[in-house]
Amino acid sequence: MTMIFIFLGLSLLLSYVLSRKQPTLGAYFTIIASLAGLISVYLLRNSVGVTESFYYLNFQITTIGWYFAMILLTVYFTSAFFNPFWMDELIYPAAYNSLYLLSLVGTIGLFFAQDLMTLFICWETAVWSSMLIVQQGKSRQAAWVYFVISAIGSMSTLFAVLLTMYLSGTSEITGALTYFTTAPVAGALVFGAFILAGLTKIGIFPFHVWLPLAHGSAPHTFSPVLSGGLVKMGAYIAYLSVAVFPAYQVFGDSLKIQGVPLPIYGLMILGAASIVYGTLRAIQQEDAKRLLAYSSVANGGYILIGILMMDQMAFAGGLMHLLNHAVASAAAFLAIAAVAKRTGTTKMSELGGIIHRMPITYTVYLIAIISMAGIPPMGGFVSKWLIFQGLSEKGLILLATAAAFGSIGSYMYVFRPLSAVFLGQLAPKYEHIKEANPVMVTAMLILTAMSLLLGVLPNLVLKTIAKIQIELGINPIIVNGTATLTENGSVDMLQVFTVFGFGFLLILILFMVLPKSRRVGLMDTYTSAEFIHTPELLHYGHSFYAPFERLYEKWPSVLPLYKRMSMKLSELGEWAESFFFHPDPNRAVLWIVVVAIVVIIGGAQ
Amino acid sequence: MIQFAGIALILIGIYGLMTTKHMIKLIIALNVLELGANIFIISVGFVKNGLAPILTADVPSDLLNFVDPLPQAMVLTAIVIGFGATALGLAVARKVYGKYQTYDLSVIGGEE
Amino acid sequence: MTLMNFIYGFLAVLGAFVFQTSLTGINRKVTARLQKRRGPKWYQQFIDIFKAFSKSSITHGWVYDFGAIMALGGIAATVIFIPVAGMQAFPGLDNIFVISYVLAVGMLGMAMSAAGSGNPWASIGVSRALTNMLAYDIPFMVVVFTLIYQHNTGSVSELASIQQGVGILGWNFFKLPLGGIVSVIALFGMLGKKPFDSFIAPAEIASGPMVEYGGKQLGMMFTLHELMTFIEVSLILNLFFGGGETLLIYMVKYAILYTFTNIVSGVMPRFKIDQAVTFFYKVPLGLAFIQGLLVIYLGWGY
Amino acid sequence: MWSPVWLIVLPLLMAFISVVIKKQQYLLLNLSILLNLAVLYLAPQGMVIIGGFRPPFGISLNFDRYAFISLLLIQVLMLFATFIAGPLAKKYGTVLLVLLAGINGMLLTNDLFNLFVMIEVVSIASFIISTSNGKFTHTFHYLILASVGGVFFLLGAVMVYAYTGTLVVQGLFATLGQLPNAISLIPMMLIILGLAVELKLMPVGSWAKNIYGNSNVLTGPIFAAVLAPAFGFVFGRMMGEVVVLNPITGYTLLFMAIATFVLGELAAYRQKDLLKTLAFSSIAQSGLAIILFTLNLPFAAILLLINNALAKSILFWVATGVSTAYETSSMKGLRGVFYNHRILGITFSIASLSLVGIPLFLGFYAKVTAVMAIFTTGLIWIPVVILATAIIEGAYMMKWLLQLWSPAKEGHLASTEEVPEKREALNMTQIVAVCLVALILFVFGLVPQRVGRVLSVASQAEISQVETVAEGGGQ
Repeated sequence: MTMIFIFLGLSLLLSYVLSRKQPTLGAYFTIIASLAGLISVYLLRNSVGVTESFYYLNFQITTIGWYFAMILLTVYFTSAFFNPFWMDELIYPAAYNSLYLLSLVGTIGLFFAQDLMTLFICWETAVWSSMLIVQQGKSRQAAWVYFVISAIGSMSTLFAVLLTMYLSGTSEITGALTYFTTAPVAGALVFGAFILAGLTKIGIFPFHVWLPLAHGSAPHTFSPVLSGGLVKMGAYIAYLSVAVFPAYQVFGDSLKIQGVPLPIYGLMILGAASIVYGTLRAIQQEDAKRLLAYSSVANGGYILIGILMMDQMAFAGGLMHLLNHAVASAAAFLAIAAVAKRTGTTKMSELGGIIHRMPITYTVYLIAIISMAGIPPMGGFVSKWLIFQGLSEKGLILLATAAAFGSIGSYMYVFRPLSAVFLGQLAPKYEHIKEANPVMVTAMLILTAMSLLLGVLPNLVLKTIAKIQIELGINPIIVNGTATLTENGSVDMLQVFTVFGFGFLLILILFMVLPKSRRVGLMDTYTSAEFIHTPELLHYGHSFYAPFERLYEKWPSVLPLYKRMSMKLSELGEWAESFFFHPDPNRAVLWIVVVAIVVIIGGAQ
Repeated sequence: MIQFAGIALILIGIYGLMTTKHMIKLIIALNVLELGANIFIISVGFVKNGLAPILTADVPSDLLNFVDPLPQAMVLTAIVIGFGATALGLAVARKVYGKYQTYDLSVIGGEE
Repeated sequence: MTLMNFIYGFLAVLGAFVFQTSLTGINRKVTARLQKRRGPKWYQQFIDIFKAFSKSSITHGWVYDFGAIMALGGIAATVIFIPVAGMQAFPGLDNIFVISYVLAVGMLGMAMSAAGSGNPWASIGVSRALTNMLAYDIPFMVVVFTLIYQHNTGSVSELASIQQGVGILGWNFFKLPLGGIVSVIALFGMLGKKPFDSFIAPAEIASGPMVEYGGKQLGMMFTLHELMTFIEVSLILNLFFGGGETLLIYMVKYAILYTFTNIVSGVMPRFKIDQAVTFFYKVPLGLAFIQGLLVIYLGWGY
Repeated sequence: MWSPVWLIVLPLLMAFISVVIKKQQYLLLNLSILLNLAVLYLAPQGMVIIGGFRPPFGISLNFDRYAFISLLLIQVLMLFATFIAGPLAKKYGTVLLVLLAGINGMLLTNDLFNLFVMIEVVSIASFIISTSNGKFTHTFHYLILASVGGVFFLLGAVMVYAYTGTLVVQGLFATLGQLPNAISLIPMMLIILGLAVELKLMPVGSWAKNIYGNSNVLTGPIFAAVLAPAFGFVFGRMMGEVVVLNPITGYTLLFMAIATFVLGELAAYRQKDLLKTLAFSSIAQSGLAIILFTLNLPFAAILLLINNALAKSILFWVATGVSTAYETSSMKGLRGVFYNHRILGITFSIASLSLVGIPLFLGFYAKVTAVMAIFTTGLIWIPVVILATAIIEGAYMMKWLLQLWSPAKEGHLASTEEVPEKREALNMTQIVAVCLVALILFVFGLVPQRVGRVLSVASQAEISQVETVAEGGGQ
């Protein structure tokens, strides 16, 4: 395992050197490096429990770590296919390539960290390296907000890590965190500080502000990694703080709601809030990437709720949703990136009808959103189904409602780019664009195939998840052949897929039998007797859900709150500066006297 | 008694430093402050009707009421240092005057 | 999974189509009587559909056709999942979430096809249809969650059979009256009946999603509508009115429920789409929550 | 032969010589620093008694590991600072020599009054150096404040002498501790206040804003990387050997230090000027070091001082170099300059990441050590404050990094056309020197535990007073 880190470390240097010579070469090298990483981590699947040390960093292979690392590597690997084509848009291509691999090293290290210090070091490495990549996108402010929100999480983790190490006297994760079974008060503090990092990184309401900014304006090739990959680091922290950290024992005495301790329930409510908020905001967006970013907020809510449940179904669902969302979101971002490469924009109202020029990209996007919306037979359905089953089994009706809202709301927002970018009228300026380059198409097709595979044969992943559940001592999810069984329902995705295929086949036959249709142009449509000759005017891409958006357009947004907070801090700083750092020597002497008097009066007592 | 004179001078010096905005007056106030401090130091080693701490033939070897020489040595050094600071301060003040034609800091305002 | 399953499945689709299309024809007459007209023949709906199938048609590109096939295929597959009077083509696939999400495949296909036509009216129709869905589905889902919690199963056929054998009072509609009312209101939304029909109302936006269809595609859309109606009414029937012990009882109950929605719809005005959302989130969602809290925290309904 | 006395005498001697042969100032300066380094290595450690008078009658020098580490740091940074400042350092050669002598004396001396003298020597030298900023009112402000601080320190020292009859630094706290609280209170307050001015503690350190904020390639690094750690080390020595804190002085000092840290970072957060940002950052960091010394945690404080000195020196070299070349230090004017100066940009990034305490850099080790050490005092709220403030620190440092690296307009991809026209900020040899310091910082970050082991010896040399504020405050 150490070899993997050394290899990746060396290859990041090599990619820097190569990129200095020829940026594209370095970018191709990132594909090879991440593929090598993917393969070598895959080969570690049977060596669970092995520990290795590299200098003062200690690593251990765990099933969960392996699972997370595989997800991340998949996303990094597939997104890397896009890197070579964006080199000319970046002003520091060499830095991009090497930071791309550095952030990969950081995340993988995080998942395999054996002690808390390694965990934190890897975490921070991933954060700042990815921030420097985001900076090369369209917005400095986005990178900055990303860093600040992450820093809130990092610093609270650091506090938790150090306090844990101080109290428990060990830094080995499991040993240190299980110490708190005997110290619930300190445990509550550590739990709060620790999970905060998870919340900020997953982008849970109200810490979601960085996602739309960073995902929306990062270089197109890095948005999939941010959304599909780096966000999952937060999920890992959430996992650690509820599964390894004995959260249910620490809060054993607190008020319980349907068997869930109140603090954890509160966190779940935050997850539910981010589902609802993310959905509503995603519906409003005019930019495809920002829309997908808000959808990541919503999906983060599912993941958080699932992981916090710590039961047979929802927990498995949460862990599986990680993978499904990573794959689907990466594919969707990549599809949008491919479109942006050809058209130069991600604004939905400026696009339209791209399907007639980029059908494969369209298909990729379609499958991705089907998975993201949780419609069978794609992967997203299985995980959402498990979460629903788990929530309704426990009777957590509020959370279940939010989950349902997010699920149905997702139809609305995922359909928007589909309709506005790919369907509808093709603008004349995009008449001559071509399908995405074969290298990019390969990457997208890999992800698409994965989405489909996960949907039809979820048992492949659920077996690994069951292993994780057994390690944690909770009821494992039961997989029987291709069927997934739970206490209150079962589903056999292969059968669902077959029946669906059967229905499709029936109708296809019907369609073929019926008389053939005549192909007409897109402008040849019913227009209520208006004469419209410009395709752009006949394209409905702006304010798609206007009547619905109108219902909540006045709702306050969270970002201004942060801005105001930042302004207050600045004002406090300005006050301190003008009050204590006045350029007048009289005042400084006055302060000396004041301090002296205070001390003398205080000491005289 | 002499201590109180020192403290009074210190307070006067501080008062001057807190109130005046005239650079030369500030330096004067600083000097008053240092003077007060020096007097205070002298008073630490002062012994009434004491003798100079110099061993001569007619001084008994078990002499007890001699003046402590250390504070006096200190004051000497302190005066020299104070002098240096004052000279530098005046030079700076002169430079400022050359630039702004005034010694009044409130007229110059915050220099950026 | 044998060949028989598939044959049964095919028969289920066919039967559902024939049954629901006849019922639609009858209900066209019922509506006409409400409006003091004579109304068309009871098999007029069949005539309409088959006429459309036989006509020449146009296409706006492959996604227009593909969407239509995907829509109808998805809906047909959903019909196969629906348990009718305890009968299922594929036993064990009747989980309520599976049904409601496979249904979404059909809807997505339709929306895709409609938007693929390039007609903005169709897109507006789709936008309204999806908004409408968000409105009615949430209260309904809350009720569904309550049901699953209460009976500890998510299988539609099991939920139906639990209600059978103790007479009319065993029905969930009477055991959980608030939830029952919510579901029936939601049914109006699902079926696109007044007052929730703004997304397909011809007077509103030139038929909404259907605006660009003609010929065989239109015929497919008609078929789709019939099958979708069958799925939705069956779902409510199974969940709240005890399904049917025998096929005959099932069909009778079904006809009554469907005709009821039709009659009520005949005398209703129409909500604007945002009014529909507001309505669903105020009244039915509130009722559903009350029902849920009563069941979960006070144990009502056992 | 190899006595630490040379560390003071040599620069002083050179200073006198340099007055005579003006042309060779720069050479003499470098020569004496190099000789000092040799002396540092060769001189045996231990107490050195000057002129045969045994303390308390004579002056003695305490050349222990603590002094060694601090002296080594100062000589190295002084060497780099004078080298990189080049022509400016030539102009101020004599003064720099005096400054060096003063600092070495300050760090070595074992006599309270001698310390005062050395502080004044350093102060006067630094007044003169600060005039190279060309802002004389600021120098005047500094002069007045530092002189008042000096008088306070002197009064404190004299009162200590009056009560205890000795001025020997080593072990003075034992004698002072036997005095009643009411008596030891005032001299302790005077000594702390006197030092507080030089340490830039709020509210008495107001001079630092403008001296740092208008600095040039000489003054910035000298003040931030040489004077600041030097006074930090002196303060550490005082806390370890002399100062006896009671709850009032202890909490006042702690409160002042925390206020300096928090408000300093906040003030830095709002700055739109690179040098002003660094100025307030230095102020804040000095507050943090003082928190640690006050809590009697010298090891963490020394680590922090070293990290700060190295990081700040790089930041100031790059910042002053760039802002001189582009004639502005505002955020707008410097946007994207690192596109032209990649190497400077990388060193600046390393330094700022280390300053903020990002892992893989020395600053992280320092921060972790500090927080872990504070936990042992039981004051859990202080780490909370420190880490919360670290977010603000990270926020503004990152803002600057982003601004300096990326020339893009907000909402657009960066293009090379927006990059300001290239000008020479530092010449090749200067860049190499800056890189060397950055390399030192980077390597220290890679082997933090080894650095820690060396330093822990030094921190033990600073006689550990058992009493801490935490225990004192518990009463």
